[in-house]
Parts: sequence; C-alpha cells; structure tokens
Amino acid sequence: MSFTLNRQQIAWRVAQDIPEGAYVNLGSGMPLMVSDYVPAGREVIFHSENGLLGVGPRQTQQPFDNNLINAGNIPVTLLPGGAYFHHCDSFAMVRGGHLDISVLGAYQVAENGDLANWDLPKGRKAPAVGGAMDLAVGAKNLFVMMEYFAKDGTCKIVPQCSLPLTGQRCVTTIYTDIAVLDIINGRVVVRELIEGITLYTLQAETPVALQVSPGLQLLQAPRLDEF
Amino acid sequence: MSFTLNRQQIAWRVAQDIPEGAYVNLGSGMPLMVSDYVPAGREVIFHSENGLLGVGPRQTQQPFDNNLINAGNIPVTLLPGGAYFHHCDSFAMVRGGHLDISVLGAYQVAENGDLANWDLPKGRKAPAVGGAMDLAVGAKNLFVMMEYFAKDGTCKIVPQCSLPLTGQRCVTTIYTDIAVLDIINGRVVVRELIEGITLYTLQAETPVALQVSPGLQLLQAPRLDEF
Amino acid sequence: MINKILPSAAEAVRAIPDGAVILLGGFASCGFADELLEALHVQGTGNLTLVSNNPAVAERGMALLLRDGRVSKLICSYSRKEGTSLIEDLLQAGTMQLEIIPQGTLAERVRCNGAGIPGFYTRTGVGTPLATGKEHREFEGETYLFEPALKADFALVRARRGDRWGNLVYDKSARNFTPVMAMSKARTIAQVDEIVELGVLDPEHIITPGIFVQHVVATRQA
Amino acid sequence: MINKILPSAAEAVRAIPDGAVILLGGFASCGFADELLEALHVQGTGNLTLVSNNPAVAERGMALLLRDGRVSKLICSYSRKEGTSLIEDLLQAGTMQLEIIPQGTLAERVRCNGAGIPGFYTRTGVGTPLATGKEHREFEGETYLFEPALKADFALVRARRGDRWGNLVYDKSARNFTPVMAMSKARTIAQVDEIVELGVLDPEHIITPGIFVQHVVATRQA
Repeated sequence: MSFTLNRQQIAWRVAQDIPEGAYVNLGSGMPLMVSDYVPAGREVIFHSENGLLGVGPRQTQQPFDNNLINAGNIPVTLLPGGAYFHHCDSFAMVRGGHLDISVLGAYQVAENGDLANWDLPKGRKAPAVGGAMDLAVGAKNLFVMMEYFAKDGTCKIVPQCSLPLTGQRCVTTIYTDIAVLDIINGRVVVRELIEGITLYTLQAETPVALQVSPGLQLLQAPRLDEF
Repeated sequence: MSFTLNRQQIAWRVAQDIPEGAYVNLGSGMPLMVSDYVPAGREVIFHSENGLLGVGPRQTQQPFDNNLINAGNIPVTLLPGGAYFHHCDSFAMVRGGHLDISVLGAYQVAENGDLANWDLPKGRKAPAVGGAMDLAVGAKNLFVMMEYFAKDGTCKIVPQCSLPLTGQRCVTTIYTDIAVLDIINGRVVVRELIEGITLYTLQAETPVALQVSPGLQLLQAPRLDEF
Repeated sequence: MINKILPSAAEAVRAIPDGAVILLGGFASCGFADELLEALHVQGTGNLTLVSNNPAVAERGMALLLRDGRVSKLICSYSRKEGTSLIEDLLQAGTMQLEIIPQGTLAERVRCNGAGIPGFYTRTGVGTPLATGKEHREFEGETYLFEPALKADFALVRARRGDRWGNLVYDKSARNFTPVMAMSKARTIAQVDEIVELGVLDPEHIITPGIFVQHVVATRQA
Repeated sequence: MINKILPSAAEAVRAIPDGAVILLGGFASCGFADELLEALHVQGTGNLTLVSNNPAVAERGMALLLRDGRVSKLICSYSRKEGTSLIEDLLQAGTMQLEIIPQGTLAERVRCNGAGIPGFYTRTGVGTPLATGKEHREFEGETYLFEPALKADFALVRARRGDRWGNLVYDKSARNFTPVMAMSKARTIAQVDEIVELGVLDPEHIITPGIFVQHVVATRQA
C-alpha cells in the first residue's frame, strides 16, 4: 500500500462534497471533524440530534457552558440563525427526510448499501445505538466515513454485513483513506482512488465487484496533521 | 312545564361544577358563556384548540387584535400564565387526555353517552366538524349543555342517536334547562331537577329509563338576564 | 451565503403548477398567507387541492381562489364560510370535492408526513360517519382508526418575522396550524410581516426552524 | 389559587412508589433532574424502570440509583456510561434489564402516549436486531415497524424557569428530551433553577405549557 489519507484528510474530503445551504448531521467520533474543513465562505447548517440547528465551533472559553453541547457531549457554540428544539422535533427533521446529509462512521458497508455501525453486547460493552438508526434511514444522503480496511486487514466493504445492521440500503457514498465510492442501484462505484493504488489492486482487496465511474478521479487532500 | 333555566343560567350551573385548577375547553356557542360564571377567586384554565391556554375575557378595546382569537373566532385576551402553541400540541392536549373537562353543545345524547352535535350536509349547509370529535373523546369529562327538548318538542336524550355521531360513549354529564343528569355505566342518572317538575313527569317525557341519584337535589340558579 | 429571501410573492409562487396540493397555515380569520394566495390567483393557477382548517373568513387570498373555481378539492375540518353560500354552491355545482377531517386529525396527519410517519391511529371519529372505509384496530380494548399521513407539494404560510435562513416566529394565536404545515415534507413558502437579520431571532424562541422553510417573502400588512 | 409549587424535592417525590416507571428528561450530561432523583434515592425507592436517553454521565442523581441497585429496568438508546463498567456489571449480574430503543423512536413513543396515539410506524430499525418480534407493515413499498406508545407513571424533569401554573422554559440544549417527557400522560414533576411570578414567562416563549406539569420545585444549582 502507498500513501493513504489520515482521518483529518478524510474529513476534509467529505467536507468538499457538502454544498452550500445543506442541512447536515455529523455522527459522533470522526464525522464531527467534517465541520472543521468546510471551505471558507460556504454556509452549511449543522444539525445535532439533541436539538440544535446551526451548530458552530467548539467552545474554547473555560468554564464551558455544559447546557450547550452537541450529540457527542462536546461543548459547542451556536451560530447566529441557529435554533433550539426538542427531541421529537429533532427526529422529525431526521426521520422526515429534511436533512440533506447524514455523516456516520461504519464497521461495515454492504454492496447494497446496508450499514453496520453499532454493536450489540459482545464481551463487556453495553449496547449503544443512539440516533444512528434514525440518521441512517432518514437523511436524503448518507455519507459514511471509515478506513477501507479494518484493523485485522479485512475490507470493510462486504457482500453482506456480518455485524448487526444499523440500516438497510441506506449508504449513498463511502469516504475512505484510499477511495471514494458511491453506491448506485446496489452496486459499488469507485469515484476517486488514491495515487499509487491501481483499480486492479483495489478490486483484488475488495470482496465485492467494483464498478468504475466514467469520471474517475484521483483522491487528493491537502496535508493535514493528525492530532 | 314550569320555570326553566335560560342559557345564561345553564352556563352558570356548569361553571359551578368546574373545580379550581381544572383545564377546560369550551366549545363554540353556548359553552363559551361558561367562563363568565366561574365563581370569583376560583382559578380555572381555559384551553382553546387554536393554540391557547389561559384564555381570558373577550377583548373590549377597539380595534381588536385579530391575531388573538379563540376557536370561535372571537377576539379574546390571554391571562398572565397563559401560553401559545401550535395545533399539533393543542390536540395532543385534547386527544392525550390532558384536559379535565370539555364542554360541548349537543343535538342528541344517547343513553350510553353517544353524542351527536355536528351535521353532515342536509339541505344547504356545508359540513363542519371542527375539533368536536377530538374534544368529545379526548377530555377526561365531557359536559354537554343543551335544552332538554328540541324545538319540535322531542326529548334530546334518546335511546340511540338518529343524527350523525360526534363520539361514542363519551358524555359524562348533561346540563339542561330542567335537569342535570350524569351518565354512569350507560345509565342516565338524574342528579338535579328543577322545581315544579316531578320525576314522574320527567320520565314520562324522556324516551330512556332514568335512574335517580340518591343525592337528588333541586336544580337552581340565580337570576341571570338573557342577552 | 444562504439566502431564502425572494423579492416578491409573485416570484415565490411561480413554481406552483396547476394541480398542486397546497397546505395552508391559518385558522378562522387569522394567520393566512393572503398575499401569497393572491399572487397565485393573479398567476392563474388552478385545479388546486387546498388543505386548510377552514375557508378563509375574509374576502382575500383563499376566498378569491375558491370564488373563481381554482380549487378542485378542499380538505378541511370546517367548511362553512359565514355570510356566503360560496362553499355550498361549489359543492352543489359539483366543481369542488370536499374532504372533512377532524381538526386534530388534520393537524396530526400533516405532522406525520413531516415526521416520516406513514399514518397514525386515533380514537377520534370512531363510530361516526367520518370512520367509513377507514381501517379499524383495537388497542387494549379501545377501537382506533388509522389515519394516513397527508402529503402535499407546497405549504403557504404566514409568520410575524423571518430571516434569511427561514427561521420563523408568529404572533399569538396566528401561530395555530402554521408550524405544522411548515414542517411537512412539502416546499414551504413563508410570507412574513418583517424580515430580520440573522441572529435577531432568539434561538430559544424560534418556533419554526429554517430547515422546514424553503422561501421567505416580506409582505407588509395592509 | 392554583399553586403547583412544592417546597422541597423530598416532598415532590414522596408519592413515587417502588416499581414506578419514570421518564427522565436529559441527554448526555445535561438537563437531568439530579435533585429530584437524589431525593428519590434518599427516600429509598427501588425496583424502578427508568426511561432515559442515556445513563447520566455525572455521578449524581440517576447514577446513584443505578449504583445502588434501585433500577430494575433501564429503557434507553445509549446504555454506555463512560469511565465505568457500572451498566455492564448490572447486566452481567442479571439485576437490571435493558431495553434499547433508537433515539428518535424513544422520543416518538413517549410523545405518542402524551398525544393519545397508541403507537406509530417507522422505517427506523427495519432489518436490524431491534426489529425482532415487532410488527412489520408495508406502506407504498417501504417496510415499517410498529412501535407502541411508551407509558409511564411519572416524569422527572429539569427546567431553567417555571411558574406556579407549571409553565416551563429551558436553557439551550438542556431542552432535549424534556418537553417530550413532560407531555407524557404521566405525573410530571419539574425541578427548576428559578421560580418566577405568573406572567413573567412570555406566552410566545413558553416551551412546556403548564397543563403538562403537575408539580414544580425550585432547586438552585450547586
């Protein structure tokens, strides 16, 4: 393998695909980094499922106002034009298809767009689904951010998810450290691929048949330090 | 027939049965008069289904503020402590059983508590149900205000409604110009009767079997001029 | 920069075609988007399905569309228009269909559509003529009716103030159905008495967050 | 005179018996009714079913009830409590049941109960382990699950300000689940940071109208 995108760079790459005026929910963990990389001057409205629209940057001034947090329990700010609302209204926005984009992490994505990104009790951890199942099926577009390969080296794009599903046929685009792939009519289509990996190698490492976008591009990102 | 209560007096009688702290919706027409007769010092919170709690007296200062109306399209005031909300929240209050009392007019009440108080097209009038069906089934207690006899002299308490129903088995108490009657387990029970009418006469004029409350009282009201 | 503000009511309603299903905010005599409805009238749009609690009381907006035969179906809880036989005439002539829905059911059916819910069960209407043909189901010994989500193409609403993100606040009981209609999965166009700068509306007090609103037009009250 | 204000948290929770099902406002680390939950803890009430988006993050209120084995069932969307294996220990010991519900479904199931709706259909969860045993139904070619209304005996919530009629307003994202839990057909007890005179809360800005609230207690923040 050659040079791959780090997490910041994947977040940067996702951010480039978010158009002005989009209503976007960012899942906990890696997806939250996306808001840092929206191009300057492009207005995007971030939704947090705990009742915020217009989420701004993290709070920087101590003491933090703990009554103003995002869904990941991080103290944030609210931009001018933002609004507070309760959980039913928040999930009416989600379930009702009012969000343009939901960005989630993933353990596995199946060829047909099935998503597995939460876990049932295995070993010691208590289960935690949060809002992921609503976000998976509700948003008009579901962007997944993940490493292409799991820590054990297996590909996270699979013929069928072996892990418990979060949602069925819901993923629209997968942003990874080596490729960007769209799921179109149940087929995985490579849209961008990083320099130094051939389509042949990518397919060899991927257990589902890949299609190639006619407009295939190089996956690139500026240098961004991991922190 | 002897002396009977006028509409103001029926409204007065209903008001006496509304306890302090009750949440009460008053239907259009005669029921709206009830709020005028709540005893001084007794706090009752009136709900209007167009999104008000804490409805106060009618507006008296011209020009009226037409953005502050009750469900009968009458310009009203809002008491300190009142609140505005939208129609879904308003009917969550109604349908969800949060109202203590709903007061409605009626064409017919059946022995089992069925209510008929709206009309389907007959002759020239377009149909109008408004919020009556929600109010009939949602409130904890449904008080009906009506004359005991229709204009054609027939009793409005009937074995079965012949007019289109508003709700099934929903009426709890009937306030009329000659008697107050509770519907208990599908039986009509006379609780108060006006002076000069015997139970024998009342039963003779009523096409359903009446029961008599062990605490039967005289139906009385202060003199109130009709206007 | 996000800017949902359009310069005129005429422009705001331009995309509304003949045959559209349109939700209207408003109740009794207040809260109707008269200027938007009048622009639609001027534009000549017809064959409309209007979803409104009641026909507008005033001889404005919605009343003009009804009067001139532009409404092929009216969905409402209360179809009477005081002081005129307009509705009765249209029904008698057979040029307008009418669907009567209990008021709370109307509100909840619209919310369902906005909240991604295909319909809901309610005790309201059981045993009445409005239950005819509807699915009945028992829950814990009580009978309920299934009422499907009410879909629409557009929502035309009126608010007191709005901003370029589409956030809206209302004036007293003119709020009524409007936040519900606005949250539908329809294209929502709001006429506002006043447009304010972003950030002027307190985030604690915004009633309709801008995500539910696609266009905003300022129309001063007459 | 209507007066829903009680003098102390202890008095407010007195009527809550062992075995009660209790809805909690709050999300992540904010908006929990810590003082009410601590009064319940002091009172010794147990065998509780708590409905809460997540276990409280702080070692307060809800955490004390969990720690001391007072909770026989936890209904939530997210059962992890960072920095401790408390939940895992309770589950492993078999002393606490757990029901996981997707966050939006949890909110809507509670709203259903408050709105007189026996349940709702949602696409959320279809094809997942959380769909097991639930009624499936197709609407327009899409599969939905039926999720029943979630009933409870009490709701313990926290608000920024309240008045003697029970009207409540919140502080920023501490609003979260609270208005939904409060509107349930349960006995709602609200702890507020501040009690204000009737009429101080602007009727346009009240988030939870007092009809949904039975008791109010002032508890200054530590």
